[in-house]
Amino acid sequence: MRNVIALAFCFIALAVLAPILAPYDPAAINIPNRLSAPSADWVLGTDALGRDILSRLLYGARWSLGLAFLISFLGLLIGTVIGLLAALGGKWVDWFLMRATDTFLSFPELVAAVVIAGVLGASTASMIFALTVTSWMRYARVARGVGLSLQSEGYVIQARLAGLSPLSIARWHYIPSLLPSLTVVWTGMFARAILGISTLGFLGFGVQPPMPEWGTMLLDARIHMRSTPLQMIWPGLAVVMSVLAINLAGDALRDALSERVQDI
Amino acid sequence: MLTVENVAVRRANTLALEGITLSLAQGRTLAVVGESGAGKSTLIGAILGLVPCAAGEIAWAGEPVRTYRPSLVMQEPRRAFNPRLSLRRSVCEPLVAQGLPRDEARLSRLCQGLEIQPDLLDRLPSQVSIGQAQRVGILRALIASPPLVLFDEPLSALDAVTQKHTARLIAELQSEEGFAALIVTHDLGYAAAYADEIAVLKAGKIVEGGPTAAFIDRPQTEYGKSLRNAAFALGALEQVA
Amino acid sequence: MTRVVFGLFLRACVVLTGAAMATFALLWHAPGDPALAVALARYRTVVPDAVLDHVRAEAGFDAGYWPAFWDWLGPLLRGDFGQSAVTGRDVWPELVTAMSYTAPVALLALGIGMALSVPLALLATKRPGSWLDRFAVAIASLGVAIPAFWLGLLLILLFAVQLGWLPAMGARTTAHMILPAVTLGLGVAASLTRIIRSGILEARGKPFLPAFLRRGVSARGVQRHHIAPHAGVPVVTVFGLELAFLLEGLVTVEVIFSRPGLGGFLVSAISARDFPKVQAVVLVTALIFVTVNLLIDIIYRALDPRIGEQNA
Amino acid sequence: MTIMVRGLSAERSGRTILYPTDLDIKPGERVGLVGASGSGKSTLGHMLIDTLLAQGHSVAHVPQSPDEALDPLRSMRFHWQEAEQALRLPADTDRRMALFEALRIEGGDLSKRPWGWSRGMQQRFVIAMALLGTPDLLVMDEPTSALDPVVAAQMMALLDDYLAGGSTALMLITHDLGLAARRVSRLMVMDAGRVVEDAPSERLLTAPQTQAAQSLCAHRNWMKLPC
Repeated sequence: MRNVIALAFCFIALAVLAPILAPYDPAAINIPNRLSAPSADWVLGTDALGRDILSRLLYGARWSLGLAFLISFLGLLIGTVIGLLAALGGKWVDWFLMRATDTFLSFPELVAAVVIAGVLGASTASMIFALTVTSWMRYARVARGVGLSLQSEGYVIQARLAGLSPLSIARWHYIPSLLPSLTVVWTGMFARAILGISTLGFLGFGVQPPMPEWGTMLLDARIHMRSTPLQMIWPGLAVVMSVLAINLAGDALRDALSERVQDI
Repeated sequence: MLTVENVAVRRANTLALEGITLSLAQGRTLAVVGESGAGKSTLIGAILGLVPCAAGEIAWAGEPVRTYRPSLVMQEPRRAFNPRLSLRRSVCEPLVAQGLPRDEARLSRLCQGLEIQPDLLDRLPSQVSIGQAQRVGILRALIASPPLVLFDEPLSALDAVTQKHTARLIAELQSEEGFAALIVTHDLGYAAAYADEIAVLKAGKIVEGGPTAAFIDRPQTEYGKSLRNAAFALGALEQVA
Repeated sequence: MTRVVFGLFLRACVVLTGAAMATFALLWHAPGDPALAVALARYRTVVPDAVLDHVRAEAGFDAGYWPAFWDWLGPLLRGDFGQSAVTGRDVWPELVTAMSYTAPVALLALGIGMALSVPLALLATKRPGSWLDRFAVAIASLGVAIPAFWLGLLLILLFAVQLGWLPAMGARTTAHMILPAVTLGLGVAASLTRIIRSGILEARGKPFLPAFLRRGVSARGVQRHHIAPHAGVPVVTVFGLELAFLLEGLVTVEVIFSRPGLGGFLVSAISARDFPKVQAVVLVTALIFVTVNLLIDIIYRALDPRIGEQNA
Repeated sequence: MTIMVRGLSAERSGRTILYPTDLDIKPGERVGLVGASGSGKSTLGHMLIDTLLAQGHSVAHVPQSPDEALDPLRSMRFHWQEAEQALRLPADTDRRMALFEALRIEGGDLSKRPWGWSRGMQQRFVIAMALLGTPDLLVMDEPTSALDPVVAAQMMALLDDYLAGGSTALMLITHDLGLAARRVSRLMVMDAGRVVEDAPSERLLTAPQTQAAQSLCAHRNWMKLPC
């Protein structure tokens, strides 16, 4: 548990400290040095335009992790509001919002994101929009489920009978019960967002060059796969390591929470 | 004075309750006895305003019951408390909600009456026994001095000895505080020992009702008789020569 | 049961209608003048305004939102997906061709996933916490973290470029199917292993199992007749997720293997802004996805009727 | 043959929840095991069953709730046939009907799954399965707590009639001395993981020795009524 969280924090630290750690400007083109193998000067080698891969990887963490955080957090906000409205808004609001959720789930999320980002035109903004509108549904389902079960929970009924205001009931009883399960969903969606950003980048619908983003780097590297295969390894490894760290942190969190629930 | 007149409650196209008429005066105890599925919990929900009535009137002193903030003691004591909050916080919730001052003297008097050690309130619900949790549940129900307290199977999660002990504590507090108690239970023994009146609920209707002694002595309906016989057969009531 | 199935069917119809509306709204609000894009793609040169107006009227772009929506929906309901905005050829036959390349790969991938995950999960749960179990969990965690396109590129690098055992690009022979199917199959196997494993562990904790052993039922009988069904029921529901995973993977995997399947078809249609093709892929995918999920819901309720009764 | 076990004990996470206990139960004897919640009664019941099964005795256990005895995905017929096969008994409709009639569940639809039956009927079905092999000992853990009083009283009466005169011994585990006192001839009182008192019912009810037994006796019913 500790190790996994430490690993996840390491990635975040690398992203934050990129300007200090990166040996070169990630956008500095150096044609004479293109496609050079790893060496003392260029630890991981250079790409087709002679840019330092290590520097691009470090700056790329800012894009991949930062945007994934933004996207999963926006999804969390939208989904929680929709889910709670469905749980508490009465039969028809619930029906409408849940059918809307089903509609968004009627399509594999990442494929929908590819279509939306592609149709709206390849740019970072349309990528953020596309990944956000396809990422709120799980939060909504979880929030609705917890909301509905809380409504018949003894302590919520007691609070209502005591005459506690709806705001206080939300503050003291709903939000503390929702947070753990939503956090677990959030870690999963954070990891999915990293995968989504790199997939869209790889297809050319995401972060646009010359910004260093892991998926876009893979797209560039793919062309020179036969001559310099190592170029292709690093960005992929970065994606896998960060997704793995976040997923494992999420698993550990879920186990810790379910143990606490069992204690109760 | 609680009056329930000709109340009906609809649940998924069938009547969960029909033609319910009851009355309960200040300081008195009414037991509603019946088996699971008879509509006991629905009746409590209707009185508390949690379940809408399809017909009939429910009032306390001629006004809606909700304005008097009746309180409820639940069957599962642990589930009645937020697992993340200390028992003290939950107990004081009615006072906070209704803007009442926290009367430490009253709190410690009630704690004494319910045999609750003061430090117990600083624990979480998961850190106390079920019997203790139920006594704290009763404490919360009484803290804001409501005129009416509803008990939904208050003893069925407890073991036989704790049941009798808790029932005695409730009765003692009732004579001090003077609240009206409506007890819903499947245990005719408990009703016989502590209620002034008994109403028998079966399939959403009251099939028999009246003073406790008269009912135990001579139930009028077949169902009433079978309830009474079962209480003897299971040792809840005992005949002595 | 009939009522439940009918209710689920109605719900699927509502969802599909919603999906159609969302698709139309997206394409309608797409930036740029769609007529200009179509004309540029079709004539490959700058065209006079008269031609643009013609294209606009032909595609129904000049009507308002709702008239255009109904004009769009009518032919779709009759199964007419219209013509490509670029080539002018019917979309439907091209779509069928694309699906004929995609379906075998998807099925093969699903087969590979099942063939790997079921034995691995069974071995892992023989002794929970053993090195084998930890190994299975680690492999599965790694598997779900690898983006399909990167795994595909690594496999190309190893088996096509370095070893030269398998062909990588195109779809001429059956051998061309192997690498893409393995790429997707490994991902399916990883997520299925996790789910089957936790399903078995959860089924083993059911509170009624000790009573069966005390009644004299053999451990084997309990395993087969009581643990297996309880572990199996949740796995059924997961196939919807696996289908989503496959479709998501296909988009990139078909691109890197240059397969003319549904995924490649979609990506090239988006890049060419050929909206009739895009909407055809989107709606057919939604139809398949919703139908499969409807079937899963029905099977799930047939296996464990308690769920149906609770919802009804 | 008298059932004898020696030195039953149990620990949970390093804490002793059952101290070494010896038990002798004569054929056809009715024993009540009574104690407050958490005194270790159910643990003793489980240990007793598992030990006797390991010794090759024919014993049966009826858990507190039918949810702990029946698989919700399997039909009642499947449960019954499985129980017959486990005891290596040939399928016998007459024997089944005799048991079902004795427990008044002959009207139950065997093709349904457990939740298609009422809880009272489920509980009696579990008892019928337990009686199938005419066991030397039947252990019932809080048999009435999941049932409504009328159904519970009926079930106990039917069981009494069925067991009368047979050689099957009964151990009734309950927190309710009032219930046990009416059904058993010998009472064992448990407190904090130990059997603190073991006496014929009459003697224990009139002259309880330990504090645990005294408390149980004092609270064994709600009211005493003159005949």
